[in-house]
Amino acid sequence: MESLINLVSEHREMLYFVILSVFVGIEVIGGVPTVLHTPLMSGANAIHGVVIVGAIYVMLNIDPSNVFALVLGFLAVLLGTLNVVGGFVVTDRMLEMFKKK
Amino acid sequence: MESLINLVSEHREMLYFVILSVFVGIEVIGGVPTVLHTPLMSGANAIHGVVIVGAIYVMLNIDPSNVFALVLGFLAVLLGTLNVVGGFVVTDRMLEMFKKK
Amino acid sequence: MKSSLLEICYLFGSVTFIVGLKMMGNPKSARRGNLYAAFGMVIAIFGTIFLFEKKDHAGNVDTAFVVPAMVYYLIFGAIALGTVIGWLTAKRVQMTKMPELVSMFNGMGGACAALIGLMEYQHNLDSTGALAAIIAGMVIGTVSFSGSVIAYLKLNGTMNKPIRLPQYNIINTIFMISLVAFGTWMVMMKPDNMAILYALFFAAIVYGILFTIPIGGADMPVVISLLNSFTGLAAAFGGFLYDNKIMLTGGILVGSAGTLLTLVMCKAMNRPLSNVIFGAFGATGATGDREMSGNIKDINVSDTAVLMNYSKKVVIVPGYGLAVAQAQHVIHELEMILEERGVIVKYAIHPVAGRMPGHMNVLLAESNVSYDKLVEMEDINPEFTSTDVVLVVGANDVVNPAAHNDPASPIYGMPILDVENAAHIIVNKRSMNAGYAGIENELFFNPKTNMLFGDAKTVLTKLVAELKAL
Amino acid sequence: MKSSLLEICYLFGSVTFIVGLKMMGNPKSARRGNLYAAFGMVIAIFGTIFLFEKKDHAGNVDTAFVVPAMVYYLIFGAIALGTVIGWLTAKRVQMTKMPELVSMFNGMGGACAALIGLMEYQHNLDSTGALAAIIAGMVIGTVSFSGSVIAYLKLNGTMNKPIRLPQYNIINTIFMISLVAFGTWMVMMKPDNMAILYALFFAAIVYGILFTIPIGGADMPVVISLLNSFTGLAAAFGGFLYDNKIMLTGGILVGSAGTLLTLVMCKAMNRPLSNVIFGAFGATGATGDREMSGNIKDINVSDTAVLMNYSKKVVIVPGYGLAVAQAQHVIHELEMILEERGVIVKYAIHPVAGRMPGHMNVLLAESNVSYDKLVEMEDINPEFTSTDVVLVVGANDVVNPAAHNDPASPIYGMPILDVENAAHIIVNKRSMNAGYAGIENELFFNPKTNMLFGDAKTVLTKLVAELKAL
Ligand SMILES: NC(=O)c1ccc[n+]([C@@H]2O[C@H](COP(=O)([O-])OP(=O)(O)OC[C@H]3O[C@@H](n4cnc5c(N)ncnc54)[C@H](OP(=O)(O)O)[C@@H]3O)[C@@H](O)[C@H]2O)c1
Ligand SMILES: NC(=O)c1ccc[n+]([C@@H]2O[C@H](COP(=O)([O-])OP(=O)(O)OC[C@H]3O[C@@H](n4cnc5c(N)ncnc54)[C@H](OP(=O)(O)O)[C@@H]3O)[C@@H](O)[C@H]2O)c1
Repeated sequence: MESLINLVSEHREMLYFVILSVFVGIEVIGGVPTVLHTPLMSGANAIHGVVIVGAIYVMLNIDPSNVFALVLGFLAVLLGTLNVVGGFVVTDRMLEMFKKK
Repeated sequence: MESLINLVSEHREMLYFVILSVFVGIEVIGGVPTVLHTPLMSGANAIHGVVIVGAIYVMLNIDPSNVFALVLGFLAVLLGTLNVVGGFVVTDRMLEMFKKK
Repeated sequence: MKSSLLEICYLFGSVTFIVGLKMMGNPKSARRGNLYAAFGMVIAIFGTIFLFEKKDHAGNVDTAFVVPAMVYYLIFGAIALGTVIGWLTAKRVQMTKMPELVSMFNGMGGACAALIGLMEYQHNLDSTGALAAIIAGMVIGTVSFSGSVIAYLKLNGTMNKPIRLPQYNIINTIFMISLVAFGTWMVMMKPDNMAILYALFFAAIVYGILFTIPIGGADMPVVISLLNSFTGLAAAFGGFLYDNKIMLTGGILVGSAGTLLTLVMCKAMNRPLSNVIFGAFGATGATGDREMSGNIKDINVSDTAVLMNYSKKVVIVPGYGLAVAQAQHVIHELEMILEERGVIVKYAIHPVAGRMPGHMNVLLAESNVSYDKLVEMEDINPEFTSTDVVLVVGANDVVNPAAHNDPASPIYGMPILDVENAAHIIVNKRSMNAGYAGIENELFFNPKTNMLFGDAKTVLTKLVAELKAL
Repeated sequence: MKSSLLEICYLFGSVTFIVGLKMMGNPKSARRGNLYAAFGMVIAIFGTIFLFEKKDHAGNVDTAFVVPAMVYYLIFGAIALGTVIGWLTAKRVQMTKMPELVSMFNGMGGACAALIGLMEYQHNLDSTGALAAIIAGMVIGTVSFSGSVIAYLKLNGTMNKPIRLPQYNIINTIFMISLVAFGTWMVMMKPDNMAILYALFFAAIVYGILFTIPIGGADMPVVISLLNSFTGLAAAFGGFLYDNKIMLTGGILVGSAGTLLTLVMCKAMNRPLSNVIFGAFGATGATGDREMSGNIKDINVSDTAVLMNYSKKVVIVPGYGLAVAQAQHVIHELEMILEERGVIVKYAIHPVAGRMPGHMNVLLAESNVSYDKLVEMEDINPEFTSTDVVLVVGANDVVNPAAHNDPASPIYGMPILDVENAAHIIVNKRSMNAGYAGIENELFFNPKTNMLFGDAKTVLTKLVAELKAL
């Protein structure tokens, strides 16, 4: 119990960060009209492509003699880019059509 | 310029904290019906009474031979309590009347 | 261990503040939200007292340190006294005095922040960051304090004319800049001289007064909401000083929520914030440039009673005059009698009717009017065409058609209640005097309109008696 | 200095994500919001590459370290290739294939998170915290990946029957618990053996498949939204691992927003999430227990054309069949011809019409239907009483009165479009087959209803031709 309490208190910065972000995430979505669910889903989809930042970081720290790791890293960056670029572009395409004509 | 950048980066935890809290504060109020403006204002009023925590902290660290400081501290805790208790009670009184009858 | 537990108390408290504020945004959950936040606050306060650990400058716990019993007595004494006074005041105050009370409690919070600054200044002369937080918190808290006192006096009626120095806008701006410069200088120079700190303190008091004094009494709700967010900011600076997370979350939340609420109120009044603070609205007696023409028709109480008795649907438009006359109970009586006679009665609630957002709702809720009879502007406006009688009680600006018709009018563009669409309009007020915006009202000259002069409470009491006799 | 700048890039990016997501919640600002978030992402990506500093375990910068040129080539190569493929796919895909595309891109993100886990495992065997983040991120990312692939295949029609092992609920639950236990064990024991890690990886792939496979194709949007928030969570775990703030904010934002969106969708369909995941909805062919009775009346295209031509107001109810038949362009043509003839035409958009939230809006917007002609359910429902002709095109469940009348029906309680209040109802579909919920529709037996059988595109094209000839 005591160690749990200490653990929580040690990571309190992180905890506040997580809690506040969760609130922001929830609040930001609340009350979105049904019309926008699909583009919103696809926009959020593009945003989690931020995982590519991790993939790039792995690549930059990689041991260049490890070919297998290089291949995996290349793949990770490629897939991440697909998620990011595809996600944002497709969202933009959808939203472009939502204009009042 | 460089020192500014370093300052920002050093306090980044704090910055994220502030930015996220501001977003939460704004989001939480958005779309409140006019009917609730008064109780909401008074509820928020009670919450900033949390400044009493600082006043108590000052008191606990006080030099007990400094009578002037003791008086100021006593006053600070008193005023803080007024803000907190009065704020929450008056808000509750208002909201009690909002029930559908 | 103790301080870890304290951190958890603070985390819990912060979450209750967020969740509580969120819940306060919905009529169904608002009351529980307030209680949650209050509960979190109690946890945070008692945690602070009972989980206290003295720390030296390096952050190590000084286990030898014992807080003198006398200090505990003082703390508990202050809390007990504050609780009793706060509780009784809050329970006893009349519902119409809410704005005063809120501004009062807000001032207390600001003063608390200011006192913390006064006490901490000399202990933190070695750190620029801490000093900046102390000075900022003290100045903002003080401005909020003295501003709230003025707001209180104005709402109270003690100080009922806006007092304006010539060129007050320029004077205030210069004063503000000097105050900021003074504070910055102190943070830079760190003078170890309490007299200088007190000088800053008094300057802040004066600024708070100068800031609030030129603003008309009726704009006070907006000002209070603004000062509210100032106090929040002051609390947040306290949080920076002690790296105290709950003061930070609580302060920032209220600071940002209060700022937004202020803007939302201004929007509901259709005026920019700058106009509230710097404008001379309502005081110069700005009038639209149209001449009013036409006749005014009186009506007496018994005719009104007959007219209402044989209506199908009556809409009551309450305004500031209803609050002043304390006529909320008798209007509810009127409503019940009419309902008994089979008349449909609704209240049309304009967002800025009265002198405080939601003023009418609070007032009518106090006198037990059912919440679902209070219809908001957007929802009631289409209903006026099917309304037989509109009874305007002490309202003026919120039914002034100049908002639609007269681009020169100071209220032009404000959404109003379209009472002109009803078959009959009866307006109760004491005279032909203008309302808050200081402008004439064409509605009173409308052929459909009948004026029922007199104090709202007196007139309505008579009306109820007449109706009972019918 | 470099890493300080990088932190500022991340801070900036995080703010664009929040602001962007917020703006995406409003039709007016949605497009700009998406671009802001994309811009923040670009800044974050290039910041990561150009402001990189190698750090040793203690966090000190290793100034001697130079990233080999080959690594840069690979990174830029991957980004360039990904950009080209992603861009072209996104630009070329048909609007009706949106759900597939979103699930595809979501799977890519999950796979990216999984690969990071595979690469980082052996470098972090000394830290329980890091290992926990790696394992959690990898498992969640992998589940999201394989689940998305299945969702893609289902939406695509390649795998069009829900495949159910007997007792799949129990099997899946046991599998999930084992997976969690396996992961926890690895975090505890830290086995320095890649084979074990791969075993976990493959187990996660299998679980993702098992999780998604029993769910009906039409529930895929909900599943994708859920997997979306899984990938967000996986990205957040990456953020924990590297103490990388933008991965944290981005991941948590999408994780929580995605979860809420999932629940909002379920609510719009009037089904709890558990029912979507565990339920056998639509597959057991659940029908209400009422027998349908009455006659069915046919109508032909020319009679329909005449009826519409002489109407004052026509409301079109589009449904899934419209999307399948790709009839969005011809329906817009129909609308324009009718408007030319002075008929008021509106579209009634049910929130869950089609197979994806907002499906109809996207579809009709594609064919240039003006946004203000698309009326949401709550707003159009009161209008049906004043409507001459309702034309239901390929919709079924969203107009099924069983939702109001039949407590035994699986869709009982779902809000529907009250087309029965209109003077004439014309339903276009190919047969008397049921829709997604697998139930019969009493509306088709309503005396006011005429069935216009045939493929939506074919029938509407003929209808347009007839109208032109009139
Ligand atoms: N609600 C808010 O948040 C808020 C905040 C700030 C400003 N305001 C402003 O306040 C105004 C509110 O409009 P309103 O229509 O409610 O009020 P109003 O325009 O101020 O008019 C009130 C009327 O009540 C009459 N009255 C006063 N005492 C009375 C009594 N004892 N019995 C009967 N009548 C009495 C007055 O006329 P007699 O003197 O002839 O009796 C006066 O014309 C708006 O201009 C709004 O912008 C509102
Ligand atoms: N929107 C969402 O987010 C979402 C997500 C998951 C599930 N759902 C569910 O999907 C359903 C949506 O309702 P809905 O009314 O749009 O669709 P529906 O109830 O599935 O009915 C679609 C109808 O279109 C007809 N159809 C198919 N192809 C056609 C063609 N080429 N030409 C003409 N008609 C054609 C079918 O009848 P024939 O075979 O006789 O032609 C079918 O009855 C709801 O039950 C909802 O809960 C929606």
